[in-house]
Amino acid sequence: MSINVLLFASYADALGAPSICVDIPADATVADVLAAIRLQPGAGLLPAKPLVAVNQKYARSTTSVKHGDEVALIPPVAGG
Amino acid sequence: MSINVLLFASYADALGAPSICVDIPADATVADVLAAIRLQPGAGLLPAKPLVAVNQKYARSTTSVKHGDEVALIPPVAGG
Amino acid sequence: MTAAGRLTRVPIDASALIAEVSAPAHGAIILFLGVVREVNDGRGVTGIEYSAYEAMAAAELQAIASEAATKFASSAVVIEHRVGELALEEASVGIAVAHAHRGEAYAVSRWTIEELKRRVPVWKREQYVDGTQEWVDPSGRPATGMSA
Amino acid sequence: MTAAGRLTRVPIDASALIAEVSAPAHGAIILFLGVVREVNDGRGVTGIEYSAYEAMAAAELQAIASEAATKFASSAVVIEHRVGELALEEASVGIAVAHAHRGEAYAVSRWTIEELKRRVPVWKREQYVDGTQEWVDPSGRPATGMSA
Repeated sequence: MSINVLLFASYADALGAPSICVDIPADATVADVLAAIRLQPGAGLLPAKPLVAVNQKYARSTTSVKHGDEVALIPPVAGG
Repeated sequence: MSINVLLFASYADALGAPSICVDIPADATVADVLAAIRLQPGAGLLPAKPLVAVNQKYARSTTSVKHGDEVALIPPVAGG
Repeated sequence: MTAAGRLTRVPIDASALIAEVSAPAHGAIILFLGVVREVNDGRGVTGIEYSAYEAMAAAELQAIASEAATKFASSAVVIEHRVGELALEEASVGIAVAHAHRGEAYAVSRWTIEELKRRVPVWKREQYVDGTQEWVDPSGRPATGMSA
Repeated sequence: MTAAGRLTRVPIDASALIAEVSAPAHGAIILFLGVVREVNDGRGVTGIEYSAYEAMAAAELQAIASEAATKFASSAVVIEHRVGELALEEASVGIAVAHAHRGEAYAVSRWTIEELKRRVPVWKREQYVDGTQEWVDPSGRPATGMSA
């Protein structure tokens, strides 16, 4: 299946877009999403283990990702 | 010499006035002022050792009191 | 560096205090407000009258602001204490502090209010729902045994 | 009990935040403002652009306010984080807390800002006096090695 991954701040700059579409297996996890992103141009600028949110909650690499989930890469936060 | 002593809040209520005039020796100290105040009607309501300020600074019982000094009894403060 | 302490008879203006400490060098501003609340020591309060040894209180407020700004280098501190009759939810004291960093700003703010409560000659007479009123002694002892 | 967290695109109104947490049960109100300062890590800053994962940031801000109001019982907490282009001395975040007592109010305020900095997905790009700009990584690592 294909899934849209939201990108922000320095990560959006690195990959040159506010979101990218990647192909992942049907029973995928966050780790699969990250592996797919690694294949994209500019992904070399990302850290080894970027934070990921699934449906607006921080996720682990083992968190499952289903069709329709909202997935986002979260750069180091700098609010306040 | 006679000296005017400022009173505030509960102490002014106790002695029934915002200030009282007391007689003290010429080479007096804060302790002498307190002893003179003890003779005033209502002074029994004061604590054993009320705080005293001389010229707007907290004083000790040994602080000297000269003619023209501004002397005040300071009830327990309750600002803020 | 800004360091000011004073008494006021008019309502404390939070925005004005914030503006007074604001400067391009500061990354954090903290405003503390002490406000009249409806209950103290279990008794219903309807209002508080604040009075002060005005000349000495103003001098102590200024001294505390200056000491705070020195003790925590490069901080800005403005203190206002109100006197007169205050209703519920009105602020009796406002302390605005600013510092490059928030850790120091919190420390300055806390130090300033504790110091104010320890040494500024201000007194409050609480008015209670039952119509009585009493001078408050924060030490917990009755101020003089009198209840006017 | 008041507990609200949200993003805003307009300047943070300190007085409005204070009014929002004010209530007769509270004796202490603390407003924390994080403001844009002219220097960061030794570099001259002229302004900061804040951006956010808006839906998640708003949800996290609301969650932090609710957690704070629960963790420190009977406190009121309102958090506003601004996004967009900010000039020097403008507030990026405002946190108003109220509690019966000041000790708890300071604790709530401090906990809330630290939690916000730890988990709310907001980013800032600093603009420097030399015309460059850079995403800030508070962990000290370069965000991606990129400098746009």
